[in-house]
Amino acid sequence: MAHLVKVVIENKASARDPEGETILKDLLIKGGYEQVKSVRTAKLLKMWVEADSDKDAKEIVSKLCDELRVYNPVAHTCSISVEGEE
Amino acid sequence: MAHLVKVVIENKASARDPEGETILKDLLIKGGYEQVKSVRTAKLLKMWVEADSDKDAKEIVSKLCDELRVYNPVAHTCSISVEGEE
Amino acid sequence: MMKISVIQFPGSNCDFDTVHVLNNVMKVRADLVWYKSEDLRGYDAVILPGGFSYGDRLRAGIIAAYSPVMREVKKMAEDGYPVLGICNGFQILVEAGLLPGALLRNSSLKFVCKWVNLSVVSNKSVFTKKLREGDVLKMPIAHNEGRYFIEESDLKEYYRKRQVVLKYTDDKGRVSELSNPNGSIDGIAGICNDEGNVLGLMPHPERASEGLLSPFNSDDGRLVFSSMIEYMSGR
Amino acid sequence: MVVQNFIFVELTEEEIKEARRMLGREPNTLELAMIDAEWSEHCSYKSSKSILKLLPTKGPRVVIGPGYDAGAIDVGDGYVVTLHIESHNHPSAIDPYGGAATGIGGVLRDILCMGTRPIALLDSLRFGNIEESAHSRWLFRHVVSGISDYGNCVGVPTIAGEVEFDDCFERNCLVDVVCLGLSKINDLVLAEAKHPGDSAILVGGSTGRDGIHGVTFASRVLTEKSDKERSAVQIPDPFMKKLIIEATLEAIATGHVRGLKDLGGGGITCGLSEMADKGGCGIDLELSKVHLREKDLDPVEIMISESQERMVFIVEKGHERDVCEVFEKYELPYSIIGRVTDGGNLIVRIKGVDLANLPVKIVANAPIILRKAIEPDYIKRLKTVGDPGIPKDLSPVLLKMLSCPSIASKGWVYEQYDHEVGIRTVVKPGKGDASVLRLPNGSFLAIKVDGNSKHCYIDPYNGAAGCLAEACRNLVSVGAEPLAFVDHLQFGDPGNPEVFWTFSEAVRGLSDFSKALGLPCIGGKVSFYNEDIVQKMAIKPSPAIAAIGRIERQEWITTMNFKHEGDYIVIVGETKSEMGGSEYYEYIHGVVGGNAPKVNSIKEKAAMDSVKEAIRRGIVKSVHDLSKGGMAVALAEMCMSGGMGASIDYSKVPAENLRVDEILFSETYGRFLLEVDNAHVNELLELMRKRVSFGVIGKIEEGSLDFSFGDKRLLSISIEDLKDAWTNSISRCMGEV
Ligand SMILES: Nc1ncnc2c1ncn2[C@@H]1O[C@H](COP(=O)(O)OP(=O)(O)O)[C@@H](O)[C@H]1O
Ligand SMILES: [Mg+2]
Repeated sequence: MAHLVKVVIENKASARDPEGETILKDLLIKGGYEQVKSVRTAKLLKMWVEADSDKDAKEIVSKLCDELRVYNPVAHTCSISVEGEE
Repeated sequence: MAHLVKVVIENKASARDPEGETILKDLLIKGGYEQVKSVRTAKLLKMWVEADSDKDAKEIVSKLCDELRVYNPVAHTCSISVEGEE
Repeated sequence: MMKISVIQFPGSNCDFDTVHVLNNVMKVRADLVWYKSEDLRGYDAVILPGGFSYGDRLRAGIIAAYSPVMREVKKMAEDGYPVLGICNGFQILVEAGLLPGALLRNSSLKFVCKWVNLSVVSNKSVFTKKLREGDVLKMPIAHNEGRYFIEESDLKEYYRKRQVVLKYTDDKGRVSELSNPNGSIDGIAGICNDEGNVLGLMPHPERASEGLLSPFNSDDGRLVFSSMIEYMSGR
Repeated sequence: MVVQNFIFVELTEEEIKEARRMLGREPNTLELAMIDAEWSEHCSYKSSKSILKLLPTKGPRVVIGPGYDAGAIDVGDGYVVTLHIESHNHPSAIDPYGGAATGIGGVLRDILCMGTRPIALLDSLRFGNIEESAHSRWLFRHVVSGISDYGNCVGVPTIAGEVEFDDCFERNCLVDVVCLGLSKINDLVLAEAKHPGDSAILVGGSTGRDGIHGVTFASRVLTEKSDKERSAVQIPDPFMKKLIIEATLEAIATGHVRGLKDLGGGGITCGLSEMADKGGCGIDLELSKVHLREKDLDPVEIMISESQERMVFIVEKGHERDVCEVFEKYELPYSIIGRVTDGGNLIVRIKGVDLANLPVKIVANAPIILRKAIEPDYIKRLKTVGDPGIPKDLSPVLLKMLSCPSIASKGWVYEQYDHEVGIRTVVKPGKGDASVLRLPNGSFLAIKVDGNSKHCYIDPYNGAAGCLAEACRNLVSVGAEPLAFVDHLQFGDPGNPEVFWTFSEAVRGLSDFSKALGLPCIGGKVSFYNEDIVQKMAIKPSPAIAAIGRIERQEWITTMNFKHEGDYIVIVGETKSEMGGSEYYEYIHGVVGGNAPKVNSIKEKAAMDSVKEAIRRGIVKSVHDLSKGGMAVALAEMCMSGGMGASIDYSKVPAENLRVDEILFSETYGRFLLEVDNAHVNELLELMRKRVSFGVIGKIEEGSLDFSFGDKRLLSISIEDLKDAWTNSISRCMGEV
């Protein structure tokens, strides 16, 4: 059965996110949306994984993210969540 | 109060997702993770929005996404969700 | 005396190159116009040059599409003036809704800079009057988000109206997977509006206008500019 | 003042004592931190200064020599070009994308702060074995994409470079970047503060915690903890850099910018103290004016932070508005942070309270360290390595040589770089030995960067000189007269006497050879500590040399592709049995050692001069120098790029009693291949006679590359097969085809 696992990769919180800054300053604020206070961008990977359980699927993805360097721990944080079977 | 709204932008199926395909084929399968059946990539924007409620925050973001073409309807789908106050 | 405006957005980087070719190779007057300008009166044509406006953030061209000057560019397009978008300029025109479709990340997932062959599919636009359909041109490309996309069902209509202007091909004018550098649908490299006065293309005619700079000693890019100039002087 | 857990990584006990003595008092914590940053190896050159003195730095065209952010050369008609080389090795080793990208950012700033527009970038890269190691592939892929994303976005073309692979770079990849600038001679700006009363304006990114201790990080070896050691990696922001470039050039055009400095290693401390020191003034700095990213930065952090994309302008008193209007046009953050004084001190204040007060003479001039140098044992050992046997069939050997990643086409790399923007690139990457740019005065500039760690390892003296020789040969091949060079010297820990010996030898080699050629060194950089505890391995000595040359006339520009069937092929220079460090020994036979090529400056110069003259007389049609892979590889490259074959009689190659594999693959310096037609062959031979050894070794033909000895056919390979081996080898390694 395929389980959907979501991986979110973003710059470490302590690091800047120039893309988010530009979107905020030059698109949203200039477009009149001053209610928006901050924008951060991230990359989302949705993986459908064959596994016995959500938990197993998540573990497989955790492992592969580290092992295959889907993200670089020096620069990024990576968070993994399961969204239920599909 | 700032509400966190998440915007996920991904390619329509007809526009393909070469990045997801490449991650699956060149990284995961070659790396020995055949349990993964499919990968889709998306761009995630986290916006912190000043609003009275989650619902309002979400509405503001919905509106700005359409109005400022945060996604291109020709090629993308866009989904918006609220994650609670912070 | 005719006058062409070349718009500078923050991050444009082919602005000087384009002005150089217009002034020194084509011998017409071209001015740089800062993106905050709200007045393009007095100009007979407008060019959106290549580069990385706003660093390609969010998506190439999207932020620039909301610049003050774009309202004026739209007015000029409606009034029938020639409007040319090169590379990032093409991306801006698409994002501003002046041209159909979308430009997505190259299917190779890599930036690609090289000289390609381009076939003229239609010479409908004011920038291709001096070209014959079937001609094969040489120009360089340099982009990260150049994969032209449009729903197949809509594409038919654009073919019918002869809006598909240029395609990536081999040197014999044949479309193949090998000749397609970015995964564009049908190998499309440039498209114009129904009226033919707005053209967007990924290749760089301004880099292909002097034999000295071409590995083939060619200057095919000039034809784009001279078609435009001829059209302007006839207007 | 709050200073939490601040650890001095670099200063030794003696240095602290020395600082105390020079000051005549106890420095406070902030002052010590400032001295620590500025006295780091990276900023102060304390180990290398005494050796670097050997290099010649003067010449008729030198406008600015070493000592500034970049050197400057007069290219005629009131124009100068500026040149600098930098590396970002340590950051790239742990964050290849961000590290390489911010490396580009750094070298661009060096060119920009001379007041010159950056017009070209080059990259010189070294990685481990990408055929075997996933880690090396990961580094390679992300370093190239970091350079690509940054350089392309700022609109500066990356027009040339080189890549070498060797196991010693498995952990410590080397990422050298070169930048070339252009301006009118009168628009040059120096990093000086010499008019009391002028304002110091900080422009660009805000100051944050990222990059704290960058210079001390660069002045140490990598450890297991290096990943975690960095407080935060630096995030490249090429879009901001592009705005800074345009704003800076526009600000200079106001005529009120009197000094300019990029904030790189050592941050505000190094930037301000070096400018004050050079200008013979002091600076009063009001720290509360620095725009911060995080509110809770303490003064130490502000003073040493290396946050990216920042510049300091020294602006003529009373004209601050004129300059600041430019920054406002580009919506760049700025703040007036200080004032130039006629004292000699850098005084740091917060809301009027003095926090630090240091004579800039002391901060900017670290005490020199004299290092011990001992010849390593391995050098003698490697000389006596035995020769491998000759393979029976040399056809597959040649094909394998062409697919060797260090030799194979680098199209995978340079097609990811916009090498055309600026519309100056006349000879593009892959088309000639060096790349050629047109200049606004109608002349042309050739540029190339070269290195050869394998040669330098076996013989650092000749190897280093050989890198410069190769760079010059590459310039000469495209028709240029070499003008000047910059060097980047990359070694292990200088405290290790064996490492330091290789360093001193390399500088000696460079210096002897450049003096013989009359070629000035106008700048450079030293990067030590390229070793890691995990693998207990220092890199092979790896100087990278970037050289520029001038081509006065368009007709002289020469490329390497064969042009016409039936033309003659001539080799210039004698081939020797110098196989040590060759790709043939290492890649085919796995042999490290033997005799590495030696430079002979008289013969090298004679060969360059004859080729230059032949080009100028218009009697040769294509030229290619011999480097990695030797004659066979060079011929194959000329065949492939011209789409033509050649038939070679290698008995005609000037050489004494060499084995066939030596003739084919030796990497002896001082050699070129020329194409000449029937009408000019005699004139060419006449020109060469008495000046250099040469041989007419064959003719251009259709279809295949053939080698014979007299009538005896050795091998024949079709152009398609050559191309298949060479063109896609790197994409294959990267798993893409
Ligand atoms: N990292 C790189 N970046 C850009 N261009 C490169 C790079 N590596 C190699 N090239 C280009 O590929 C061609 C061959 O380079 P190289 O093998 O170093 O030549 P040579 O042996 O003549 O020094 C040159 O045009 C060079 O500029
Ligand atoms: Mg060469």
